[in-house]
Amino acid sequence: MTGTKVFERPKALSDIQHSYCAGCLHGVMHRIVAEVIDEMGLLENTVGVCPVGCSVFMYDYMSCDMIEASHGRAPAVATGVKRMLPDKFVFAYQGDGDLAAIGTAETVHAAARGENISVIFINNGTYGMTGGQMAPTTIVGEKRTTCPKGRDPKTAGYPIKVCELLATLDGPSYITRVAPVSAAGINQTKMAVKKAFQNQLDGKGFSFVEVLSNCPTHWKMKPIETFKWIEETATVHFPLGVFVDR
Amino acid sequence: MTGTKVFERPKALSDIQHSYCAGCLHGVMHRIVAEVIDEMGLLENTVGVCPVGCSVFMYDYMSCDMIEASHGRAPAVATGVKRMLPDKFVFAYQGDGDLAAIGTAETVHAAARGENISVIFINNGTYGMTGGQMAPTTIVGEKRTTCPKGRDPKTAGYPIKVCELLATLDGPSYITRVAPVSAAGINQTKMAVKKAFQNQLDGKGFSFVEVLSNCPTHWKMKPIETFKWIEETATVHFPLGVFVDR
Amino acid sequence: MAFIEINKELCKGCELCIHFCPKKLIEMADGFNSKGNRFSQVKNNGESCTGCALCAKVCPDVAIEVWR
Amino acid sequence: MAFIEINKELCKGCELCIHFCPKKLIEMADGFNSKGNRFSQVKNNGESCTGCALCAKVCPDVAIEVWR
Amino acid sequence: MHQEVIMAGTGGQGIMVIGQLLAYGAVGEDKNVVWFPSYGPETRGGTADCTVIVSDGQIGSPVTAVPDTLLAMSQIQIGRHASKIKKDGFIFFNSTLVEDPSKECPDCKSVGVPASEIADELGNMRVANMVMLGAFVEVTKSINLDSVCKALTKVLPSHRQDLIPLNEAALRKGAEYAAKLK
Amino acid sequence: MHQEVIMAGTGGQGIMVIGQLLAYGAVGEDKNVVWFPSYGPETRGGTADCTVIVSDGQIGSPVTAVPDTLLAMSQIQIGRHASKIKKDGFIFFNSTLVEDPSKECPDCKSVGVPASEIADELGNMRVANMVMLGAFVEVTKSINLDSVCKALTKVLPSHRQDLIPLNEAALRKGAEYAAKLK
Amino acid sequence: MAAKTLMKGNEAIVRGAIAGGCRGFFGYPITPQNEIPEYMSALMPEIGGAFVQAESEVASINMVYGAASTGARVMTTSSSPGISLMQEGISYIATAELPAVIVNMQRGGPGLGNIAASQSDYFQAVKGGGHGDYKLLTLAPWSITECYNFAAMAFDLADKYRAPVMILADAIIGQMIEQIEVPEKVESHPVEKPWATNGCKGRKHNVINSLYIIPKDLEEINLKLQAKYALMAENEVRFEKTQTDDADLVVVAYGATARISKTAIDLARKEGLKVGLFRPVSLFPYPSAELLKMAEQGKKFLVVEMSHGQMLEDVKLSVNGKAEVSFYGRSGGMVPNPLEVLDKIRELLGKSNGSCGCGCCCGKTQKTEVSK
Amino acid sequence: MAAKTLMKGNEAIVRGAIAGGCRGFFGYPITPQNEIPEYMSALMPEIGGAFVQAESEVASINMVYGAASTGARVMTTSSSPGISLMQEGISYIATAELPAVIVNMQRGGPGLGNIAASQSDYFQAVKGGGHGDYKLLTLAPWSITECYNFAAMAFDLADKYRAPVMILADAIIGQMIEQIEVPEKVESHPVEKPWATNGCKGRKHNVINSLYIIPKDLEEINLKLQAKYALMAENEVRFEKTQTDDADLVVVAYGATARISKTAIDLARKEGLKVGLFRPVSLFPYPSAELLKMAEQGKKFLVVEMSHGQMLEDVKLSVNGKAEVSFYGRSGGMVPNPLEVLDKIRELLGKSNGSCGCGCCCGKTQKTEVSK
Ligand SMILES: Cc1ncc(C[n+]2csc(CCOP(=O)(O)OP(=O)(O)O)c2C)c(N)n1
Ligand SMILES: Cc1ncc(C[n+]2csc(CCOP(=O)(O)OP(=O)(O)O)c2C)c(N)n1
Ligand code: SF4
Ligand code: SF4
Ligand code: SF4
Ligand code: SF4
Repeated sequence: MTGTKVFERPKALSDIQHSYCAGCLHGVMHRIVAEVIDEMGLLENTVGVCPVGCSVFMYDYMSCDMIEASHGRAPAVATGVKRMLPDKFVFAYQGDGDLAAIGTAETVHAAARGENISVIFINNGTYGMTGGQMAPTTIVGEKRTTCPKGRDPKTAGYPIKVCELLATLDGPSYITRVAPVSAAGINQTKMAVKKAFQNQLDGKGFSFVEVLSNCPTHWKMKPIETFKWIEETATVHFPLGVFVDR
Repeated sequence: MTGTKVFERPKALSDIQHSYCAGCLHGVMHRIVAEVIDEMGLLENTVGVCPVGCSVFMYDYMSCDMIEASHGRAPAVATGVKRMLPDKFVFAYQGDGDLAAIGTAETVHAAARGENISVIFINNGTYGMTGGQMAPTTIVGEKRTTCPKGRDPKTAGYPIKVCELLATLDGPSYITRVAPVSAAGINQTKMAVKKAFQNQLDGKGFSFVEVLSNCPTHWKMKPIETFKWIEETATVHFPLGVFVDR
Repeated sequence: MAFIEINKELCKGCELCIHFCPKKLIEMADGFNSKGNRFSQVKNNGESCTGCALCAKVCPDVAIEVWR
Repeated sequence: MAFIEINKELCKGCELCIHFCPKKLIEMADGFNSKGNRFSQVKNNGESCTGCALCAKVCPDVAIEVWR
Repeated sequence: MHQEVIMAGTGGQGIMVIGQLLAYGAVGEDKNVVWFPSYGPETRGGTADCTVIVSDGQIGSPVTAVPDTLLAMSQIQIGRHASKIKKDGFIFFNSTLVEDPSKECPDCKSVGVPASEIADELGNMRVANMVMLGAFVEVTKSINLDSVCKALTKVLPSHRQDLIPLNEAALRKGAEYAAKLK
Repeated sequence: MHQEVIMAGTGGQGIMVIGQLLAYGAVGEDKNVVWFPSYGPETRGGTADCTVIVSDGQIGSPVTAVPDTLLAMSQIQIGRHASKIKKDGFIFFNSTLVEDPSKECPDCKSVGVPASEIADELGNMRVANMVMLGAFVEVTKSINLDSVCKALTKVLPSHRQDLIPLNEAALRKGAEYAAKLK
Repeated sequence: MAAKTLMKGNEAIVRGAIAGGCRGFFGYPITPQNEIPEYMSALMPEIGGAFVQAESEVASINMVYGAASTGARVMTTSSSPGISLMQEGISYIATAELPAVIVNMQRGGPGLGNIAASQSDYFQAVKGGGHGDYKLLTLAPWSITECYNFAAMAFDLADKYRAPVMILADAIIGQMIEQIEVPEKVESHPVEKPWATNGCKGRKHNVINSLYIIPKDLEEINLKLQAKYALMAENEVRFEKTQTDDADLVVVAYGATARISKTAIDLARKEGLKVGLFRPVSLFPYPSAELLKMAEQGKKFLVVEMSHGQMLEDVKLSVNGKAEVSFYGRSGGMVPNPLEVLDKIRELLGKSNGSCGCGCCCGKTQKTEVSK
Repeated sequence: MAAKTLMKGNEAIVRGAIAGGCRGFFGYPITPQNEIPEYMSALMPEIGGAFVQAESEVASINMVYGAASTGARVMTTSSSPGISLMQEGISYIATAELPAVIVNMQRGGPGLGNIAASQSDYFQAVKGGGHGDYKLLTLAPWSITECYNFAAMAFDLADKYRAPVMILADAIIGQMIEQIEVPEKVESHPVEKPWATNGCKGRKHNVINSLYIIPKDLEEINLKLQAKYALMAENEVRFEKTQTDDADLVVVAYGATARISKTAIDLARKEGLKVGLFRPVSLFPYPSAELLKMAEQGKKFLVVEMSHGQMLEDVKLSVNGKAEVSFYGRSGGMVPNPLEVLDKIRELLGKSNGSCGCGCCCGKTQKTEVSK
């Protein structure tokens, strides 16, 4: 067998295989982030910040320098890094419990400050790591272990649309929501990540990519079913698109 | 001298004179809140939550039941109260450091939950109590003790427009921004407070009144000058209006 | 006839009522109250006060009562 | 001629590649890998693979390499 | 009677469930029991162990220093636990996935059960755990198999209760297989 | 020489500033000095005190138990501090705002200075504090008035430096007034 | 009397709390206590109580502050890092004298650590992890039955003293399943709460507050708190002694390590070693007097903890130099097994000769300290 | 050598920190330490450093975590309630072994309390207010000169041990103005930081982390931390003794209360009372050996604190029953004055007769405790 290799493991991914459940999009997103780092030649200039959530071990899976932040505080940690190393490339990678619940203040303020960092936001509508509880992004009616009869807006309120929320601020340079659940979606996602990273290199300030992701385990669906659900249901509540680009 | 008294101290204000600086609108806002409580007959049914900020002593100035919350957490405290006493009237009164800095997460989430409480938000663009530091609402270029050369967006970012931010959520029933710095503005402010309170009685969920306020002391302006500044400058950055009403 | 009463002890001398009175019936008094604050007073015996209560509504210290 | 290689040991058997392959060239293998996971394999010797790499791009475990 | 058991495998294999079945089964026989789990990483795919202590007397430590029995469903768990097992104790292992651990603990008795294969024959890989538990009960006689079967209604979540017949079948298959070994 | 002074008034009266002026003035004369403030409520309008200790020797406690002198600019501060003052110590009070405290501390010397009035005459109520400090320095001779005047450049914020002549005038007026009392 | 049933520690906390009158739960998920919010989310609506999944632990504790202000019986639960985030709120609750129940299912620390059992938050619980001179009445269950009973009782104690009560357990206790005889009815003593902020109908307005801008006032509040803690020390000391009467060596341990030590002691007794168990049940107030008494009888002590020696300090303070105190600890989620404790017991009794029984500084994974 | 100038404690912290190489400040306003962020906001841009007014103390400490990860010398400052909010972050920093400096200008507590001076966060600082078995190297300045010097030195110590260092002061120290001779140059010992996450050029990737999911690994981290703390105990104990040689009674106090006690001791000496001052400068590691030595010489101790007896416990643990330890404390922002301390000294020496000098439980505003 000969030919040129057109797809291989990016260098920015380490050799350690991740422990995500089968079909979990965290794996795809790690690969995309790593590929973009490779393609932009950033590996040796990067400091990544990972969250508390299923992707807590991202520090093992990436081969760039990594910091494990406390739950929800990745934007603050990334701020600390970027302020001391303005010439390095700094990204944060966070789940929706991490970013949109406990980390709400840190996210809003990093965005408001126009902090020159790139944030990848994995919205899978649940707390994967702790066993499938309700997240701030859980759609009304969806069942989770802490809303066993389905999220009831009367007592548990409504999901937060983080892109729309941050788009009201003057700090962000780029805000987009993507869904890597189709061939086109995967390509768009990579383009979005690339643009978010490039913006930082261009000194444009805060950029933010929300990824409609999945959790086959706690959604109790087959991976391919989660893709369908995202395309048909999640995107209705969380419309895809570019919210800020300046 | 005879005639009918057409304006007097509302009953919901206690006899204790507040210690705000001369010309500070906290006084006017306390009076308006108290008047509305009186007019709606809520005095004996009310639990108010006051912030940490210049209005920390509001518990002394009101004659309804009051709780002094920790800095920024008034919406969480009010949530706790309302959940245990759904039939009582619960309001929170907060400054901009309290609500829009340290309390960002609590504010966003109380709003997202559609928590059936009323929040009065005093935006005076500074931390009055601690001596005039920059607030998350300080306009670019304004001088404060922690941005002595004027707020520089390159390092300190941009002010947060809280009404616009919360308006992206599905939980709030009423969001408005007012400026009690003219005869009409004072009347509108009172109408807004009344509507926010009525919404709660009607079970409509989270309502929010942002008040463009002043701090003559730390703005280093005469009270009447602060009124002019609010009318001419603050309202340009923080436009008045109704953002949500449903 | 409408009139107002300014409680000298509550007044902190911010002068907002002076600016808000459409009839310009309020002025600063000389001297200090017991708390060491300047305070405002009605001029001309309140001649021509309409009882519009604007002064009272803008007074942060609820120092003004209005009769009509 | 294009072809793919699926690393059986990295595969967790999520079946996403199977669904994404426009030529339907991938299937589940029988048995388990050393980690106890089911895994996928190329069928028909990969006949008609265009090297579009969709399988590789959707694979969360980066188990697929593509040659063209 | 005092039995200290470690059940150990990988997240998703149903280790906790068979531990709890043993516990509930023992309670059905009026024995005292303690069950407690220990997980690897919070994410899936890590190790999953539980300790079950069944006793006629009061149970002190929920932690066992010298377990009577190990039930292992993944290779890595042999390395972690086999050497601790009591002399003449048992090591049950899913021989589909795990190599014979006799070397690791020469003075205890290794019992291999091709649980994944048996489960596959039953049409559902996920009941390999039940096959193992069936074999364990048959050999150790800690409690009766019927007590375990009765406990199924208590341990399986309500949306899985339709799987009781399958689980019971797997338990019995495991027991049968082990009986034949003797 | 060892002088422990409490200066006390209401927020906004400039109590901290005159305390610091005394401190900086004393340093200009190579004395040791400690200044420390205590505020009432964080909001305005509460009490504002500061302690200044001036000494030829090392200063231990920054806290004074028996102050030599009280300088009071509001009535409430008399009640809070007068009784602590050392026998034969001084109480300076702004007689425009504060009643003669002789009753509260019969064994010390009360010195009334109509500081607000004098300041008003000078055209700016806000320098009443300087008038008081001028009187204090004149009577206690803790340090020279000139040292205080020199310290103005250090203590006043840069945007207030144009007010130095006014402040100096107020200091001297206060001293003059006190000199006449003797 | 209900029959014996199996229950997990976390579930027992929930059921005990509800039996004790808990009607409001505010919490944020964290392993190893997730079953608590999960059960609460299912059960609270059924009994007309409130369940809120807060946006963070900071929000949780402040919701508790608000909810407790109304006079309702309310609680929050978390595990180590989450409890650290509550420290400001806990200090406020203590100062405002609000009754509330807080559960810490301790996990391996410090930092993000891991989800295995530990007892390394002892200092935080009993010395005050938050600012200021406050204390938490702290109970340490060692069984599922105690999880249930203490959860119920905690609300009575909180109300009685108008003070926050902490249940300090760990991943073993929270995750363990064992038999419990659920009482048909729990003794519960609701009290009048004239201080509650629930609308000032027919009375002066109530204020819940922790700000006392005048130092004298705040010192008075502190003295009031100290008096309350002294009262707790008088009335609420709880402990259990097993086979201590004839013991030469007394093992001091609480919670899961007490159970482990119990087995070790049983083994040691079989070897003829005279060992007993002293189990502090209330960690604050600490059963100091009882320890001192035993110290004065000439007994030696071995403190066993899943920490690097935290309760150890309270034991030393209790015996005040009157007895030899040794220590055996594991940390970071490592749980000592009964044989390790037995070894330590053997070592201390075997070599004991009246003076310091040294030679105990062994191995990497244990820390030993002897003080006379 | 520069001339003497007057400086406020808060300013001295800022200038000392900058002299010590601080190049990043992350903080949130709170009285009585607002001058620190204010000065920092003006000075940091001038020296090419970073100043960020964070959105909260939680954000501040996590910015410090990130900034320290890069190897830069960085700090945050706050006061009691704000420090409580940092407890999770501090535990992370300690576990990840990051050098960082944290200043607590203690105020009256608990709760919102007030803005006057207190020393009621001692336990929080030295026992670990956050979860897990970590410690903070803690320095307590008592003068403006020490504010400057300790702020500078803290960065060296933090780097040396790869550990967070706390400066524990109070509202008096922070707000006080006195003379200081600002050194022209401060000794500063920057170290290589091969562990820093600053881009993996030419090396394997670095990771800053506090998660060790395998208990054995986390226990090893804990043992490493414990070894580090033991090393600190060997090398970094700091204290000051004044007139203790002939003293019958030694007053033990730190920070502002040590100064107050110093004056009281001077007065007592004038009355012929043999009193000395022992001032712990490092609160962790605590100067226990020195206290024990004095205890063995038969001296008695009086602990003076602005708290209800926190450092008191460390003194008792140090002397381990070998000496009488009395206590005088004020709280809630009340500051003892030298005469109160003098009275206490007189009482203890006057009535001292070898046994417990009781009769000391006096008055409402003071708490006295004697233990033998
Ligand atoms: C302070 C704190 N609170 C709670 C937790 C427990 N916890 C770990 S991960 C997590 C949520 C994870 O959810 P998400 O961010 O949505 O990520 P996912 O696991 O779904 O990828 C929580 C609550 C913690 N580790 N620290
Ligand atoms: C946890 C905590 N952090 C900081 C503070 C100090 N603090 C008191 S009030 C305040 C800000 C007040 O500003 P704002 O909310 O705008 O109200 P204002 O005083 O302007 O009315 C701060 C930071 C505190 N008390 N508690
Ligand atoms: S639990 Fe959900 S989010 Fe976490 S690894 Fe599994 S599928 Fe992914
Ligand atoms: S400091 Fe500002 S906000 Fe505070 S009372 Fe004075 S004017 Fe009002
Ligand atoms: S508005 Fe009120 S406080 Fe201001 S001057 Fe008039 S009466 Fe006085
Ligand atoms: S997508 Fe990857 S992990 Fe999933 S079945 Fe295909 S090769 Fe295996």
